[in-house]
Amino acid sequence: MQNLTETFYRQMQTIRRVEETLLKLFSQGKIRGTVHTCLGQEATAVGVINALDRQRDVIFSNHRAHGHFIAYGDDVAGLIAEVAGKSSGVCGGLGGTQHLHQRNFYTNGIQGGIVPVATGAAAAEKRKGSGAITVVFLGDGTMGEGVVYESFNIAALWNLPILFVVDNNQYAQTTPVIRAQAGRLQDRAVPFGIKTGVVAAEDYDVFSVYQAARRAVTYVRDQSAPYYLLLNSYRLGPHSKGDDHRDESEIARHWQNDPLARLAEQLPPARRQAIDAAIEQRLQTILTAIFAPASPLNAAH
Amino acid sequence: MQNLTETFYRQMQTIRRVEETLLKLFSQGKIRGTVHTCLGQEATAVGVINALDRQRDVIFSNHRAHGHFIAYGDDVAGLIAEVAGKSSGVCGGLGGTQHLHQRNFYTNGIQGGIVPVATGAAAAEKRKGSGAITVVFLGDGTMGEGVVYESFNIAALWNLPILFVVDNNQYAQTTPVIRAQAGRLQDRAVPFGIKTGVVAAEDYDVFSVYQAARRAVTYVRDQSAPYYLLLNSYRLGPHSKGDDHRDESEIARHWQNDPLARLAEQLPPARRQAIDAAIEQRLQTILTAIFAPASPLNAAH
Amino acid sequence: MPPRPLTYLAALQSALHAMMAEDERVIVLGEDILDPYGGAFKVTKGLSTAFPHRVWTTPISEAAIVGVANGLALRGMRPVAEIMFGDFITLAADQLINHAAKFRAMYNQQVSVPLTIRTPMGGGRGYGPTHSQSLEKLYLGVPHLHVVAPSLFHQPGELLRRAVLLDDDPVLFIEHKSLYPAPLPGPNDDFEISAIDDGTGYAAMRVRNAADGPPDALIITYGGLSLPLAETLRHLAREEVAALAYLPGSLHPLNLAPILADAARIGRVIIIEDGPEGFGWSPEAAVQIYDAVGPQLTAPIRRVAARADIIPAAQHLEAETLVTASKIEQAIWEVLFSA
Amino acid sequence: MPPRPLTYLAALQSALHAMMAEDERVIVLGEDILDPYGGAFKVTKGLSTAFPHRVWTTPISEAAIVGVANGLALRGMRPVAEIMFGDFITLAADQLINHAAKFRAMYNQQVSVPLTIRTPMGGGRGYGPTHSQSLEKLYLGVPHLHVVAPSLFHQPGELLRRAVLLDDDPVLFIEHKSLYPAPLPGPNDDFEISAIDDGTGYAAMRVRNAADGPPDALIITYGGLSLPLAETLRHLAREEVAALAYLPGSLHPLNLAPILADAARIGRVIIIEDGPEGFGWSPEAAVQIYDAVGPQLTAPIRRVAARADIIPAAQHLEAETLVTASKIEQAIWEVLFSA
Ligand SMILES: Cc1ncc(C[n+]2csc(CCOP(=O)(O)OP(=O)(O)O)c2C)c(N)n1
Ligand SMILES: Cc1ncc(C[n+]2csc(CCOP(=O)(O)OP(=O)(O)O)c2C)c(N)n1
Ligand SMILES: [Mg+2]
Ligand SMILES: [Mg+2]
Repeated sequence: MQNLTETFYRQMQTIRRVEETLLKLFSQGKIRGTVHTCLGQEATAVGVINALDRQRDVIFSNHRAHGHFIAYGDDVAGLIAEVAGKSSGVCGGLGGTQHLHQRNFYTNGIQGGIVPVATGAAAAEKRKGSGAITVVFLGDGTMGEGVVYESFNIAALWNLPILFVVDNNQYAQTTPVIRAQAGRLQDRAVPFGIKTGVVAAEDYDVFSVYQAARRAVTYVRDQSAPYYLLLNSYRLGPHSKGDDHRDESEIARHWQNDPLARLAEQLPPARRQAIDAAIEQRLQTILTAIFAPASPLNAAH
Repeated sequence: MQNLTETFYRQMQTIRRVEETLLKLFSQGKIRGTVHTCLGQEATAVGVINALDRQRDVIFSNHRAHGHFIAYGDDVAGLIAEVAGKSSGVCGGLGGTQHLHQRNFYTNGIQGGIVPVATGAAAAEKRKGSGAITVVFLGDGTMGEGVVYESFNIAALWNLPILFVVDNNQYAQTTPVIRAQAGRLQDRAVPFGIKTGVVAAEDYDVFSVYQAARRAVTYVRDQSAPYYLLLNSYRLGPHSKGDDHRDESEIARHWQNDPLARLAEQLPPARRQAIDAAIEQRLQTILTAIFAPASPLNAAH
Repeated sequence: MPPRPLTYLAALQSALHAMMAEDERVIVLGEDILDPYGGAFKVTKGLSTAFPHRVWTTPISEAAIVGVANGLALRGMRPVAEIMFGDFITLAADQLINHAAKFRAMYNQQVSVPLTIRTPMGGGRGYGPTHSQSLEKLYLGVPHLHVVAPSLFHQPGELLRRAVLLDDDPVLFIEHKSLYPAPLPGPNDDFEISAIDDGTGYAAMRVRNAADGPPDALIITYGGLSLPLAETLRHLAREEVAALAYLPGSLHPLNLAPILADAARIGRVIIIEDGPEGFGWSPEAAVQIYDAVGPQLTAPIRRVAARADIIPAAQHLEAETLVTASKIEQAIWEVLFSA
Repeated sequence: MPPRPLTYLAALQSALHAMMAEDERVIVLGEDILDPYGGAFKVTKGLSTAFPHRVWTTPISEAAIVGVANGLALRGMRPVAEIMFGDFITLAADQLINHAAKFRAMYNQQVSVPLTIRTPMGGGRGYGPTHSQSLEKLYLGVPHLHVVAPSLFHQPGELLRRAVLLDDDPVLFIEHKSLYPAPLPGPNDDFEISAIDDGTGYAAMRVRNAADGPPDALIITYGGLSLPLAETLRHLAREEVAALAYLPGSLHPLNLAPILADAARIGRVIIIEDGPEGFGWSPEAAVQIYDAVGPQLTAPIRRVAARADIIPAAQHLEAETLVTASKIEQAIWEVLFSA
């Protein structure tokens, strides 16, 4: 458990620091376009991805993918360079923050559109008999897209090994979930006969997510059947870049409960400082390589 | 009740005879294209439409709309002429069987696409304060289309006065419902918080449908909220025109249980014969007017 | 006369305010359009405060947004739906093509569908392949669907007003992202601007730069490219090259008849579009000219468009892909020195 | 050599059978495609019996059908998805444009999307406004999305084979409904047919009718119009009018370079397309010719297309709207007697 705590902390803290860095680079004008960070939701990325078999499983994500991407392959340099539009980015700077690909990891910037694609990937892996399962991450707001339900239906009909992870961070851009989603999100896959798991808001931390994801992954792999996992998190940062119209006291309250800070407290201070220092050092090295004027990684393309 | 039985019988028998006539005209080459008949499902049309206020309520239907159309406005001549491509058709022959419009009645040939349109109509009527409710008819197969769920969500979020009627006739074209719809159709609107009613297959007849529709309509109108009504019927005829690959004994078994024949038995034979004769006479007059070579209604356009 | 709005964005904003105040049938709907945010590009800013019952925020459901707007329009409202990024208009293709554009004709003129879909198109901001496209070409040539794109030289609010209040057919209304912050030129010494009635109901703009003499080149374009075009026209004037530009407000239907005589007289025509080269708007524009006055042209029509590729996120790659002021100017020079 | 398949439909059917037998990666999916029905137009007839594990019937979910096919393609399969009527391809616009066509380029060539979407287009059967359209124009000019439409003069099975097994980019494969029952002409005395390599990988067909002497007209068209065209060419031959026809298999990308010399020599060009007039395929085809050999043409290019309107259900109204053999022939005569 201590080992897992360290591992999870290192991954979550890496994600946190990378995204804070991206926001800073953005405000410095070193990157442009848009940046959606998962501050406060790192537990989703780390809890789910660590429940997978990184060698063979297939992952689809969305516009808010940095956490998933780092938890998957730990390619911090490739990510930052990509967001910065450098040739050393994982997609040569072509994709940018919303359009990432590496090995079995894929994202796109169209809400919901990747869900049937993931469903097809699950069908391909099943057909190949690879034993791989497919995971697709969605936000609460994305549950407004019809193609998600088309995918539920097909995944259930065909018994596809796919895990739908809905990260309900309570908002879609500026819209609170209550204004965009009728009824109960946790019931949305039920009428398709899809087994469902939930991590309640009060339970949301990396261990709860990890346990829930392990159960889900075991089910999906053993039964070759879909599973719907609803995680109730909270987005601590703005939707993207700057402006945030939410109630400040609401945000502050949630910062008090930051899952990463809570996890940090479970580590001996010295260990934690060592990990933090290593992450800072790594980040500095990467940033220097990417942004140092003379660096070959700094090639425009 | 006797009055209602007669009224319902007259409407259902009219629908049945019109559609049998259309199939015959098709096989005679007098109409072309396609014809989707609702043989066996007349109770859906008659039961639901009679629960509405025909003056103000708004109705959206689909490719299998003849029954709904006749139950709504009883315009047999306008329908047959339309299907036959005559200028006297309700849409001047432009729309044909799948694209009908009259007053507050609209259909289109794209599965599912009309459902958000109906949702918008419900929003318009609510905004206008007209007191009208909107009904939209869908088939079981159409529950595969994602936009249906987008519409559920919006209708529930906005408390729109709309009744979704799913007529589960057990097949979508050649595909049995079990092969196209995972889980339970009766649960599909539940996760959106939409109140749901069901008429089971063994209860399916015009009175059950009418009672269920009345309850639904009252709820929708009084609460200004959506309702989902699942009717489990059976399609006695082919999907369209000719070929039908279903098991013949299955079809024969359902003909034994034809809801229209069962209703007929509830009428005194003399009454029934009188109604039948009147329908035949009316149909003959209409057909003569439409297809007689010299008729002005026979104008190509 | 009210004071001229300062920017393209402000013109659209105040047109929406005015229309909602004037006509109860106007309903505005879309994702994240409520105050204080007021929409991703702020076009609906202030509306939900002023008209709380007629500004509806929606779930992320582009197909249903347009579908609902269709239903509103069929039942007597005049809906204005916003699609947050033009890239997502793909999701509403069926509602636009098989529903909005068909109802009136297939129901034999018994209904109308006075629907306006507003959406921002275009790149230049590093949003990457799925948030930077100019996808209007998908919807050009769909019978009964009007596609309108005000340029900087238009009064964008007036075009929007016509789409919403006066056009009884569905209108796809294209706003190029780069135009929002741009000040509308108004009367000034750089350009001689006149509005031409091309019969579509949406004025075409005829713009002369400030160089003397008969124009040496005719540039036909629309929408967002009016921004680099303005720059180019000013620059050409400084080089004493007289140029005429023509920017239809209505992309479809497209009627270039009013500019054919100029095309014939000038003989050198450049057609520029923001979308990827191949098919799309400029071939249609070009054939209208070739068919009518081809033999009078001095040189083949020169077309400039984006590269037929994804729009990269990286700034320098994006600039290589898209049409820029320097590419426009280079094309003009090449045409001027050809033949 | 295997015996030549009798009809266009049979050619497609046997190509699918052969590919599935040959390559385990081929998966066929779509609505109602299982035996005994075998699909609304029977193209998949027999497949589910022969390959029960690789022929998948789907719910009515066009977006997800194409989405699932995208995922299959990304993960190493070679999916062939059927959209029952081409009219419904609107529902898959986002999957085709923002997913299938983008993955390879935006992921910097690290993946490929060898996906084929087959769909029947076209009218003439009285199916009415939502089941009769030729909507391929929507997808022309989408970067990296190939649009292929075999004509009667092609070997449709070979084009399908190339799309499915050899093309690593997504292909929208258009089959005109009217062609299915048509026998493929094969070698015969009416036509001199040759296949031209236009660089797209999908042969263009060059067809001469049996009249002597240099051709008087060049007709450029594709797909389903090859049927009325064949009739027209035969008729012209009887009238001793020599005509050359050119039918690219690849609509997009479109490369008319191989026919430019003929266009210049003949001087009279007619371009015909099945979809509604305005934008679409024929303007692009026309500008390629105008740009290259405009001054050598005897007359403006004549374009023939359907009326820009819905396609009515009623037979006589439908015929008035769509392109017919007699409209084609009339256009040819007009061009021949012009100038
Ligand atoms: C089809 C589509 N519609 C709209 C958007 C614009 N958009 C990007 S993120 C977002 C909100 C998504 O909310 P949610 O699914 O809850 O994910 P979160 O951002 O909260 O992680 C929206 C509307 C988009 N990218 N794609
Ligand atoms: C979007 C779309 N996809 C496919 C079709 C072709 N189609 C017409 S009816 C039908 C079956 C519909 O089944 P269901 O919804 O159960 O209605 P039913 O025919 O049984 O009344 C299909 C696939 C269509 N018209 N529209
Ligand atoms: Mg969210
Ligand atoms: Mg059915």
